Amino acid sequence: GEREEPAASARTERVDLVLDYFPNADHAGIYAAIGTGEFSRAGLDVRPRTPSDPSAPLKLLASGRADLAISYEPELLLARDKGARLVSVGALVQKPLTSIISLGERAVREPGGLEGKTVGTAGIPYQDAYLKTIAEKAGIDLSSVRKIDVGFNLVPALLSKRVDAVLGAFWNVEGVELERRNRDPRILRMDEIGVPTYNELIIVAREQDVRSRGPLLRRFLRALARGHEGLRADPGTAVDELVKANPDLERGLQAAQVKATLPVFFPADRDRPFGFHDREDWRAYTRWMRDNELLENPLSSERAFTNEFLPGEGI
Amino acid sequence: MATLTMISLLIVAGLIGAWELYTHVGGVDEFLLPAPSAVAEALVEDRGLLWENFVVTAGEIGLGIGVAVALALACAVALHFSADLRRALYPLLVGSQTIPIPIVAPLLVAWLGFGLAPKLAIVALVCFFPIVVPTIDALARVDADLRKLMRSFGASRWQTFRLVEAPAALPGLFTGAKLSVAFATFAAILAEQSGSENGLGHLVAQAIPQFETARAYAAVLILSAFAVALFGLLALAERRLAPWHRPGGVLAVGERRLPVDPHR
Amino acid sequence: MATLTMISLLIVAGLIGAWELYTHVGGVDEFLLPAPSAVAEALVEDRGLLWENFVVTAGEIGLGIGVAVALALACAVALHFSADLRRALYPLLVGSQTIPIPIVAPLLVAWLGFGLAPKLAIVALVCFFPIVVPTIDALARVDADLRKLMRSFGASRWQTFRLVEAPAALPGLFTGAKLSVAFATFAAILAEQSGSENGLGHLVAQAIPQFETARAYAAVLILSAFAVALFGLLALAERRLAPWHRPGGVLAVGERRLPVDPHR
Amino acid sequence: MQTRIQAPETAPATRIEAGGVRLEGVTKAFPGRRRGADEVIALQGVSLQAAPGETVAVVGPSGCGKTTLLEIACGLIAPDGGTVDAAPAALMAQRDLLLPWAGALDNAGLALRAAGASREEAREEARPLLRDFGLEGFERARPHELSGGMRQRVAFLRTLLSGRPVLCLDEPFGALDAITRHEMQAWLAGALAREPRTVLLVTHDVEEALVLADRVLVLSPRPGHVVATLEVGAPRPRRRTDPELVALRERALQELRA
Amino acid sequence: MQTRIQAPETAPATRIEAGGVRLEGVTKAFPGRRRGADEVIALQGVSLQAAPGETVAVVGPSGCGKTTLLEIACGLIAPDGGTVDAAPAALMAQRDLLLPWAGALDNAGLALRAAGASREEAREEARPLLRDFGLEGFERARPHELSGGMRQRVAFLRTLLSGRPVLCLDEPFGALDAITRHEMQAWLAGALAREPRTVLLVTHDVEEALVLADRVLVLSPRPGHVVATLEVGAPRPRRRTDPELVALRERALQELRA
Ligand SMILES: Nc1ncnc2c1ncn2[C@@H]1O[C@H](COP(=O)(O)OP(=O)(O)OP(=O)(O)O)[C@@H](O)[C@H]1O
Ligand SMILES: Nc1ncnc2c1ncn2[C@@H]1O[C@H](COP(=O)(O)OP(=O)(O)OP(=O)(O)O)[C@@H](O)[C@H]1O
Ligand SMILES: [Mg+2]
Ligand SMILES: [Mg+2]
Repeated sequence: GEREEPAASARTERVDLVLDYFPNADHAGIYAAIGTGEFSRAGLDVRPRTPSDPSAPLKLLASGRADLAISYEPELLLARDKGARLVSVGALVQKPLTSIISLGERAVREPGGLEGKTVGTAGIPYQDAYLKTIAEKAGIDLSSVRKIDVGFNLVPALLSKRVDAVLGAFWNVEGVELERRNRDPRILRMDEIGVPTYNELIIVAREQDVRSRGPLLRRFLRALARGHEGLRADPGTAVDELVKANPDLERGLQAAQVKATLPVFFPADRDRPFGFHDREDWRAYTRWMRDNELLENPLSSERAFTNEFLPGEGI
Repeated sequence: MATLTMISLLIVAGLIGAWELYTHVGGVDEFLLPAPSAVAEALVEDRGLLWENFVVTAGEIGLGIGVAVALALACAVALHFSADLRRALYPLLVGSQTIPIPIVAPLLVAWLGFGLAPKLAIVALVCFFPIVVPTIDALARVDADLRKLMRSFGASRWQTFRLVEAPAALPGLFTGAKLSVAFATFAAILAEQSGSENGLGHLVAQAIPQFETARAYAAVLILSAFAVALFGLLALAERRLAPWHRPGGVLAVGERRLPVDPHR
Repeated sequence: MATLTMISLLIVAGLIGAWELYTHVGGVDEFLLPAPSAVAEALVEDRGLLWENFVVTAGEIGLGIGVAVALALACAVALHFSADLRRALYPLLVGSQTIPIPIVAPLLVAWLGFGLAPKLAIVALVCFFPIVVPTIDALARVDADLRKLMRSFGASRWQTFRLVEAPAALPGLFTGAKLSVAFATFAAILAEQSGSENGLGHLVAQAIPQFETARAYAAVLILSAFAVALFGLLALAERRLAPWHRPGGVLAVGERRLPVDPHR
Repeated sequence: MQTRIQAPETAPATRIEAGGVRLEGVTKAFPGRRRGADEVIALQGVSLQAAPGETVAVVGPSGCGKTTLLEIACGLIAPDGGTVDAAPAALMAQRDLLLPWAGALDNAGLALRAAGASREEAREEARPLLRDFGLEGFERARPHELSGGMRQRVAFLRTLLSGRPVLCLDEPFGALDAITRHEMQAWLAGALAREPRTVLLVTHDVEEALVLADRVLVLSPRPGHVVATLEVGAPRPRRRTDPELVALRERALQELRA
Repeated sequence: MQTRIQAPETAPATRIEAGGVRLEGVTKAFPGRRRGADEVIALQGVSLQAAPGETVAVVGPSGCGKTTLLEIACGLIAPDGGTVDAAPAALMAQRDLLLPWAGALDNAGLALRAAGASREEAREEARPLLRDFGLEGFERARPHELSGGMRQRVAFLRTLLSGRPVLCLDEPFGALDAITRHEMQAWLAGALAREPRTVLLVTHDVEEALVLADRVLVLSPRPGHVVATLEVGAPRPRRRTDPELVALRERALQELRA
C-alpha cells in the first residue's frame, strides 16, 4: 500500500539533475514527467543538465554541484570503489543497452565471428573487459581481435569501414538509427552474449541525501514513475515533450527509439515498481567487475543501491 | 576588383563542385561527408533552428572575445612592465594553454554553474593566449631608441607606454585579435559540446549521433562565415586604426605609384 | 637572476600550496580537482605508463608542428606574393580554422585510418593558422621604402623577398611558431581523444571515466611542461636568430647602460 | 601627355652600360590625405637631362621636391604628368635604410646580391671599398652599432656597387664632417673619372654640387620648378677655391635666396 | 672613480631652471659583440663643462664618439669611467625618431606630453612654432609624408618644447639647405638670447658651431678625446664673416685635419 505524501508543499524545491549525456530517447520519461507537470505537482522544479562528458555527472554530484545524476551501474561501482559516497536510488533503464554493432555483408553475426576482426571501442576500460568475457564464452582467441579506441566516434568509425564492429553503442539508440537509415545493422546485446546483466542507466544521489532528504527522493521517484507510466500509455505525448524541450531532436527517430526502449524502462517482473534494482543482478555484476580487476577494494554491492524510495517500497 | 571577386568565387565554386562529385563517387558514407547540396538543403530547412542557436553561440563568441581581449591586454601590459612577473608567469601562461577542455569543463561547471559562464570561460581561455603573445612580442620590439628619447624627455615608464609603446604595438594586438576570432569559434563549439542546452555546438553534438550530418555541416558553415566576417571586420578596423605600418599601402591611396606590393 | 628564479619558484610554490589547501577545505570533490600531492603521487607511481604515452604524444606534437610550419610558411609566402590568391584563399583559411574536431575526426579516420596520420593532420590543422597570420602580417608590415630601394637595385620580386622581406618577417614567424607550440599540445590531446590506442590524450580519456583524475592531471602536467620547454626553446632560438629587433635588449649585453626595459 | 617609365630590369647587366636620364615637364602632386585637405604640389614642370656619364646636381630649399624627383627618375613613383625616360637607376635614399639584421659588409653588398651575386662574391667585392671608406674593423657591425656618418658611408657604398648605369644620390654626404666629406667627394670624383656613370646628385651643399657636377639645377621652393641651370665647365679635378666655382656659387646662392 | 648620473625626473618643472653640465674624464668603450672581436673605444677621458645658459659645441670626425657623448650627458648610457653631473637633458637624436603614426603637430608636442601636458595643450603650444618653422599646412602630415628637412625641423621643435634645462642637439640642421639652415640658426640664437638654456650642440659645420656656441670642443678621431677647446668671445648676434670667427674656423679645421 502506497501512502500519499501530503499535497505538494507551497514552496517548490529545485532539483538539478545532471543527465548522463545530451538529452535523448533514454530521457523521454524525464521530459514527460516535466512536461505533464508530474514533478511540479510533487513540488519539484527539475532542471535537466547536460554534462561535459558521461563521467562528469557523478563528479558534479559528489562535489555537491547537482542534486541527482543519471549514470551507469558500472560507473557508480567504480566511483564507490574510489571512495565516492554515492548511491543509486533507482534504475532508469533495467537492462544493458551497450552492444556490439556491425553492418551489412561484413556483419559479425555471433560472438565467434569476432575472431581476427577490428573492433572500435569507446575506450572505457570496463567495456574492454566485456570483450574478454565474450571471447572466453565464445571460445575465441582475444589476442586475434584488434581493439581501437575511437572515443565518441563509434558510428562514424563503423561507417568509415575502418572497423568491422563497434562495442559501446546502444542498441536502442545507434542500433535503431542504423536500422532506420537502412544500414542493415547486426546487433549483439551484452547480456545475450555472456556479460552479466546490469542496469544501464541509474539515478544516483549522495549518501548524505539518502539520509536527510528521503521525502524529496521519494517524491522525485514517484513523479518519475508516473512520467514513465504516461510514456508507456501514450508514447507520442512523451516524445512530444522530449522534442519540445530539445528542438534539435528528430521526432520520428526519437519515437522509434522510445518504442524500442519501452520494455527496459520497467522491471521484467510486473510486480516490481519502476526503478527497481535486482539484488542478485547487482551482486553478480559486482563480482564480475572484481574478477576482471576493475575494482580494487572488496565492495558490498548491497550498499551501492537502495530500493527504499521507490513507489511502494520502503517506509 | 571585379575580376578578383570572380576568381575567388570561381575557386569556391570549383571546390564545392569537386566536393559534390566526391560525395557521389568517392565511396564515403553520406553520414560522414554530406554533399554540399544536402548541406544547402539543411541550411534552408533548418534555418529557424540554426538561427536560434546561432544567436546563442554568437553571443558566447562575442562576449568571450571581449573578455579575452580585456584580460589579455591587462596581462600583456603587466608582463611588459615587470620582467619579474614575465619570468614568473609567462611559463604558467604557456602551460595554461595546454589544459584539455575535458579536464577543465567539469571544474568550470562546479565553480560557475551550468549557464553561460563556463562557456565564456572556455572561449576566453582559448582566445586569451593568442592575443597575449603577439602583443607582448610587439611591445618588446618597439625601437629601443624611442624609449631612450622618451626617457630624455623625462617621461615616466607609464607615459612612455601610453605615448609610444602602446600605439607602436597596436598592429601586434590586431594580429592577436584576428587570431583569437578564428579560435573563438572553435572554442565555442568545444565548450558547447562539453555540456550545454543550446547553441550551434550543441546542435552539432546532437546532430551527429542522429545522423543529421548535413545539419552539423550547415551549423559549421554558419559559424565559419561568422568567423570570416569577424576577421574581415577586424582587418578593416586595423586598416583604419593602425594604418601607419603600411606606408606603401593604404596611405598611398589615390597617389599613383608603381606597385610596391603592400598587402591591402 | 638568482633572485628572479627564486621569486618565480615562490609564486609557483604559493599557487601549489593554495591549490592543496583548496582541495582540502574548498568542498570540491577529489574527482573533480585532485590535490597536488595526489598528482605528485600519480606522477611517481605511474611514471612508466606516463613516459611511454608521453613519447607517443611528443612525437605527434613535434611532427605536427613541423608539418604545420612547413605548410604555413609555404602558404604565407604564396599569399604574400599574390594579392589574388590572398583575396581568394584567406577567407577560406579563416573558415577552415573554425572546423570542429568532432566533425573532421571521423572523416580523417575514413581517409587516413587510425594511425599517426589523422593525429598529425589535426595537430597541423590547429597549428597552421596561428603561424600563417603573424607571418603574413609581418611580411605586409615590412618598410615599403626598403621594397622601393630593392626595386631601384633591379631586384626581382623573389630577391626582395629573400634578402629583405623574409628576414624582416622572421620575428613574426617566431611569434607564430611560439603560439603554435602551445596549441599543438592542446590539439594532440583532442586528436587522441577521438580515436587512438596510446598517447597521453588517450591516457587522459581513459583516466577520466575511471575516476583516476590525479593521473589525468599528471598527464596534463607533463604535457604542459613539455609545451613550456618547447616555447622556451623557441624563444631562445628567436633570440639567437632574430636578435636585431631588440637592439636595446640582447645586443646591449655587457654594455653598461641604464635600464631601458627591453624584454629579454 | 605621355608617361614612360622604365620597368626595373630583373637581372641588370653587371657591366655598366651607358645610359642617360631625360625628364621633360615632370609634374607631381600628393593628394591631401584627408578629405578636404589641400593637395601638395611637389614638382611643377621640371625638366632635366643627363647624358650618359654626366653628373647633374640638384639643389633647392627643403621640401621643394628633390627627393620626389629622384624617385621619379628611378621609376619608383609615377609622375602625374610629363615624360620620364631613364636607364635603370639605383637610389641612395635620404634615410640610410640599412638592414638592421645585417652587418656593414653585408649591407654594403646588398645591391650586388640583388644583381645576382652570391653572398661571398658580394663580400669580396665590398670589403676593399669598406676599407677605403674608413670602416675597416666594422665589417660585422650592425647598423645600430655604427655612428650616423658610418651608416651613411655604408649606404653610399651599397649604391655604388649596384652596377646600375644611373646613380641617384640623395644627400650622400649630409651626415659627414667636413674632412671626411671632402675625402668622399674626392673618392667619388676619382671613381667617376675612371668609370663614368650617370649621376643625379641631390645636395644642400652648393660647393659640393659645383665640385662634382657638370650641371647644377637650382629648384624654387615648393612647388619645385627649375629657376636656374648652371653649367660647370671647369676642368677636373676641381678645387672649391677655383674662381669659376666661387662665382657660380654666388649665383646659385642668389637664386636660392630669391 | 665615481659615476653620478641624474635620474631623469618624472615630472620636470615646466619653468625652465638653470642647470649646467659637467663631464670629467669620461671614458666609454663598446665591447666587441662577438667573442674575440675588439672592443671599440668611443671616448677616452673627455671632459666638458657647460655653465647654466652656455652653449657648447662639439665637432669631430665621423665616428669619434660625439653621439655617445650626448647620450652620456643625457644619462641614457652609463660611462665606463669618469664623472657625469648634469641637469635633466632632452636629446635631439641624429635619426629623427618621429612617431610614424602621429602627425607633425603631435610629434612636435610629444616632449610636452611627456612633461604632463594634455594633447590639446601640447598642440596649442606647438602650433605657432610649427608655423615659424615653415611647416604650416603640414600639421597633420605623417612623417613619411614629410621631406627629410621637414622631419628634422619637427624633431628639433619637439626637443625645444621639452622644457628641460639642458638641450643636447645632435646635428640638428644636417638635413637642411643652406638658406633654411641659416634661418634656423638665427631662430635658435634668438630663442636662447630671450630664454637662456644650456645647450650641447654636435655639428659637422664648424661655422655653425662658431656662430652659436660660447665654446667649441674639437675631438680627435676615435678614440675621441679633446684636442682643442676654442673659446668664442665674439658678441652676438654673430656673422660668419666676423674676422674672429674666420680665424677660429681656420684653427678648428687645422686641428681636425691633424
Ligand atoms: N608620400 C608622400 N605623401 C604626401 N606628401 C609627400 C610625400 N612625399 C613627399 N611629400 C611632400 O612633397 C614635398 C616634397 O618632398 P621631398 O621629399 O621631395 O622634398 P625634398 O626636396 O627632398 O626636401 P628635403 O631637402 O627636406 O629632403 C613635401 O612638401 C612633402 O611634404
Ligand atoms: N651601441 C653601440 N654598440 C657598439 N658600438 C657602438 C654603439 N654606439 C656607437 N658605437 C661605436 O662608437 C663609436 C662612436 O660612435 P658615435 O655614434 O658616438 O660617433 P659620432 O661621433 O656621433 O659619429 P657621427 O658623426 O658619424 O655620427 C663608433 O665607432 C661606433 O661604431
Ligand atoms: Mg629630400
Ligand atoms: Mg653621431
